[in-house]
Amino acid sequence: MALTPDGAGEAVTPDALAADVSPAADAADATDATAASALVTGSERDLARPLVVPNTLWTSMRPDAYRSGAPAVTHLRELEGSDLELSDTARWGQLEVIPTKADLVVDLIRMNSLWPLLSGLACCAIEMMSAATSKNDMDRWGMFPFRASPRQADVLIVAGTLTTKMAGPLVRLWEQMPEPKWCVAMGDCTCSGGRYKRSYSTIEGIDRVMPVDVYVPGCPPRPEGLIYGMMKLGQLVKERRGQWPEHKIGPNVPTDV
Amino acid sequence: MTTVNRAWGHLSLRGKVIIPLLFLVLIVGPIVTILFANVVGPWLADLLGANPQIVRFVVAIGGVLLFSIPAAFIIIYMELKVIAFMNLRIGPDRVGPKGAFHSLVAGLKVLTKEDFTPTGADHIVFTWAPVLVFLTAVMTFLVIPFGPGLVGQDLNIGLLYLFAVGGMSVVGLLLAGWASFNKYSLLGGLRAAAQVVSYEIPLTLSVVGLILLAGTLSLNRIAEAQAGWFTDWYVFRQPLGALIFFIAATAEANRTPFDMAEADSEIVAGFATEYSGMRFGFLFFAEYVNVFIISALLVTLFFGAWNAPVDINSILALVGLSPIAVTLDPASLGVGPLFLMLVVPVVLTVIFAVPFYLARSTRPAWQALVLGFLLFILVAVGLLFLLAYIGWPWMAGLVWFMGKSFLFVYVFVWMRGTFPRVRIDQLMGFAWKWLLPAALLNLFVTAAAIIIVKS
Amino acid sequence: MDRSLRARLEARFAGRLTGPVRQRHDETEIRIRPADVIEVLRTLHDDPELEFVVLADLCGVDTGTHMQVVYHLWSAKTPDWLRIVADGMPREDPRCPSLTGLWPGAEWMERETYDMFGIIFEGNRDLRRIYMPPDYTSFPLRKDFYLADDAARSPGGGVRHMEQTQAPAQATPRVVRRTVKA
Amino acid sequence: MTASGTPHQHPSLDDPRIMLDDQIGQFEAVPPYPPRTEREAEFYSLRDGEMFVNMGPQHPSTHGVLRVVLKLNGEQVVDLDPVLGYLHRGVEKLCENSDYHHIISQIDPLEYVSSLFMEWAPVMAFEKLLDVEVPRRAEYIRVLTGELLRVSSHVLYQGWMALDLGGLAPILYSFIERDEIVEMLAAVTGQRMLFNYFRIGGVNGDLNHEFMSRLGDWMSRAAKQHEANIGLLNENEIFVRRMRDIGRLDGATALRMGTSGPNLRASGVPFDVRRAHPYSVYPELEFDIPTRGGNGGGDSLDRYLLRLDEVSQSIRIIDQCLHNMPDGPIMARLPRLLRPRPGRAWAAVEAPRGLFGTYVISDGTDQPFRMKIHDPSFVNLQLVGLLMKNNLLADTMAVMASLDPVMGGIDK
Repeated sequence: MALTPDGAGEAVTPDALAADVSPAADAADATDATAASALVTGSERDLARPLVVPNTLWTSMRPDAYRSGAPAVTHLRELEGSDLELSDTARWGQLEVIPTKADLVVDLIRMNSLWPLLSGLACCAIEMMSAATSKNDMDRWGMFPFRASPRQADVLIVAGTLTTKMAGPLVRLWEQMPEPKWCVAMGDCTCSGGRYKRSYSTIEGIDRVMPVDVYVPGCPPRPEGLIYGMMKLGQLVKERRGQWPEHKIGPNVPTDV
Repeated sequence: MTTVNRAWGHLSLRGKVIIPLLFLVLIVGPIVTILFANVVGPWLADLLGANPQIVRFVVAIGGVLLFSIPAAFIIIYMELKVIAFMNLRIGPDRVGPKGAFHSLVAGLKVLTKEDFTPTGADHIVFTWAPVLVFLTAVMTFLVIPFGPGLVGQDLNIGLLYLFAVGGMSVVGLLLAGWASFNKYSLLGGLRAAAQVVSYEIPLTLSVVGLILLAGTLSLNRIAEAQAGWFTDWYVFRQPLGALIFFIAATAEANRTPFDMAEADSEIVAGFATEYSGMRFGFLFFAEYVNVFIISALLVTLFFGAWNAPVDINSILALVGLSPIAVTLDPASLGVGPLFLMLVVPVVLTVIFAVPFYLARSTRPAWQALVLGFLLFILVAVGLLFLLAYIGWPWMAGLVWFMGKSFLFVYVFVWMRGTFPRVRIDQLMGFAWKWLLPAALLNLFVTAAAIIIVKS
Repeated sequence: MDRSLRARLEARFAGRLTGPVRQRHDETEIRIRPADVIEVLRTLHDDPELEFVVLADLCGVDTGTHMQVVYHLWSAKTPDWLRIVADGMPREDPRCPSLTGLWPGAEWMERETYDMFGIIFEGNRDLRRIYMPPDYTSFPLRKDFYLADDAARSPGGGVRHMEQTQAPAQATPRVVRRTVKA
Repeated sequence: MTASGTPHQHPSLDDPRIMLDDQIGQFEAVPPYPPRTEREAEFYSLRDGEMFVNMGPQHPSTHGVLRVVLKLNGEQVVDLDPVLGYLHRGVEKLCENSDYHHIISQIDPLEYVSSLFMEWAPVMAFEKLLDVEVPRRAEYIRVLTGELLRVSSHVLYQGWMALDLGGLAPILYSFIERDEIVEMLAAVTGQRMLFNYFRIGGVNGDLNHEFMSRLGDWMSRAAKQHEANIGLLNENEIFVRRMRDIGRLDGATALRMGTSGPNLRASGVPFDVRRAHPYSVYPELEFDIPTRGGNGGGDSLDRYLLRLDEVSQSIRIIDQCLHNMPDGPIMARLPRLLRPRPGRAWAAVEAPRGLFGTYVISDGTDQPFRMKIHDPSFVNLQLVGLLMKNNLLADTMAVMASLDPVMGGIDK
């Protein structure tokens, strides 16, 4: 059986491509381009640009809260007096009505009741449910009430392979969650594409379409692994004080987590 | 003095908070009380005596509002732990002793989340619907007699007021569902409306027989009518009515197995789907306040409100003793107790500390002192409680009322942990085909019995 | 291998077989023309001595030169799986009659085959994309659809084709280039 | 409403930077393009009193990322249109681009609840291609582990069933059982869920002591525990009333719809690949093929009860496997690089959800030329359109849960 296909001569030069490409073709583009073109405006659909695009998933009260480049000043003491403290409001919702010293209390409160969203994509969802059930009980940290509605959830545990068709709904889900919200990438597929990295319809890591706070690798990770990740998230909520300069879309791993 | 210093120094943060608080409660509190009773009280009484109704009303409202939130938190914690226990889980155990503050933390977290109105929602209605739901739930407390004299407003049409206010909550749910601009919310609101409206009827009819028996609509009198032994409770005269009331009240409060309005697996979160932040907190609290209210109503109407199941005085009369009558009137004691209040704690603390100190030679003095103080607290509180129980009838009533109410709250949580959810048509069919005829039958039999007995 | 089945099939479909009946292990394979699919499968289903009632599978194959639709059937009358290969459809415009009249359950399998190969099943009243987004324009399981790291196989040498569209709906093929990773 | 949370400045769906046009279209029930097929045109047209409700892709009771567009008339489901593909990972293409050993790990997460069966069918097909004789001990190990996984899958099904009907407790009891079984398998395979265990010509590792001890503990009380799990729901009046006479399906229709597995047997058709087309060592084992439903066809309750019957049958099989497990090698001798002769092979096994088949075409290279995966729940899910019509919204969950779909297998 002949393996060489017909239409071999139809390789088109990039210049011809730029003219040829239409939105439908963008949708058809397989691995990354959907994620990418899902994030660039229709006017600047340039498929050759790198995938690390600035954060367009939500607008903040203070846009410079998401500015990149400046090192994260995250400690409470440095935070007071610096104007970074103001920019907490960008991520932390109504925090500006609360005095600075109370932030610690608020963080402790938020750390101790992280309600995950009841949404599983694939295999890891089973282990996510297993982490919530009797044998290893995530409820001990006040994490059990899996809210069915994103409006009442704090943590989005992306459990399973993210496909190009599911990317839009997932980003929508993330936007529907009210601030403050956190995202946990559970499983290899969500961290890096995993065993489906090569496929034509998967996204190589969800950090190409949404910010991620904690990565839990494994295929799938054991429930203990997920619980450890959630505890790390609690530590993050307590310590990082809501300033996330590295939260631009793009593959990035928090160094201290 | 150094011992006290070291004791203070070794205390943990929690101890440093608790022990001064206990001092305040046990020493400063009584002093203030007595001063108030002797000096300030009469003057204030004269001042307010002119217009007692308004004062009573304001006080009652304040008390009710202050009471409803802790009650909701306690019930939420009960639900967390009881369901965890039924699921062979541990349940929340990180915040506070055995996770006692997890519900509080969750509530505060909900308050600090972004308050959010979806695009396309009706902003005003969306904002005020949860307030309406919560308010109707809290307003119901006003006529519930927690004990003899412990009732916000002793309306002589208390039951009518209850059903009227309780029926208003459905308006809030309907508004919440409609204003959310979401089809799931709309379905949830409509389900809630249909369900509550159709269960109002058996709910109301089930207590008409009781009203015939009691001859009054005032909850206070209904409670008084059930005094004495537990055989005087209305549940033994109106068993069918009690059963119907229990089922209909469960549906009224949207509890499992009748929680169609927020069925997770069907319509995502029902009328609360689009709610976040504080407004979701209102809906969340209202649900649990409702649970307490239906339990309290069950107790008030059918399970002998604040009355103890056994009548101690009758037993004593049987034995031949005179009934206990202790009147606790701090005003009559004069300044003596004031002096005692200052001296007794110190002396007793030292006395109680001695055995601890002698028991283990390795135990330092500060530990013995702390332990002794705690033991003294225990004894003192126990004594005071016993005195209050005997002396103040409303205290005894409150204890029994709360005990019975939370027993029923446990039953509701238990049902939630075990039952699946019924279907909407089964729900309606049950209300109209079974509960309503049964309630009518109950009413007919009761009326006939009354007539026969009268004649 | 069930020799009697072979005899029965050859007797029954003498004119319609485009090739010999092949048998290996527990499988019997016959090849027919796409036009005969409905008739042959209806006979296989209804004939009391064949009675292939279970449609185990329906899938498409792109041999690189032409398209095939392969059916797997099961019957209680024989220990073999029966494989029917509807052979020889042109890759430009592959068309095949739909089985939904005989097995309504074939509808989604045909939709999947259309989604992956672009084979058009005439008579299927819901022949939409089932997996890929509605305006996806290429057919991933065709042999001229290359995965990202299969540049070695792609005819263009260094040019990394991602996919190549030959949608029967649109006459002009479109080439979309894969994004260069950052 | 503070400045940070003002709803009107919130990024809205219409922002083209966020989503592609077709992805925006996925959220309104009516697609943004004109209907392409007559079925689509018929479905996406409303009569008065009807409305569309978009269930999924994220919904508590769609078992993953299934999206169902419901056409409701009040609470009644007039019509519905399942939309798949939110978990389409292109497994077949990946299998055609990876060598025969690698395929086992590629195909593993298809039906993540019962992944050993996803390995079993392709492995059998490759063995047919290569004419490999599998050692009997390996076959017995395959049957043993497979039936264990069938038990865990059915037990999970029981919990999900109750969860979709609003019962909280059973799912947690199911997960206790399931955790024990997967930990047991993890002792021998090294993974909790996606055991990459079966190999072409045998299995990866021999049964070890930890597995046998855990299995002994489990077997000692498996039957009793199963009785307890049955008692959880079968006496529950609400549960039974909600399941009975919902989604009735008769055997002839089920066959025409291509249904297989428990859903077919619950309609009275005793078609089980383990008996209908025996493979592995199933001919040597004795077990029954439970069927329910009879002439009237089976409803959701039958589908539920049938799986409980199958659990007890699986426990029987495990017991026999333990008793006549032969000694010997667990792998056939094979070269590292497999280049089977050009040919075609089809192999099917009875997965917990039905007939799971694999069709492989070899062109003589180390990678299959074509590999088709036939997943049972993909075919079974077609029944929702048939069974849910003119039911209530709440019955939708009962029917969908009783069909036991797993999106990983449906979307490949």
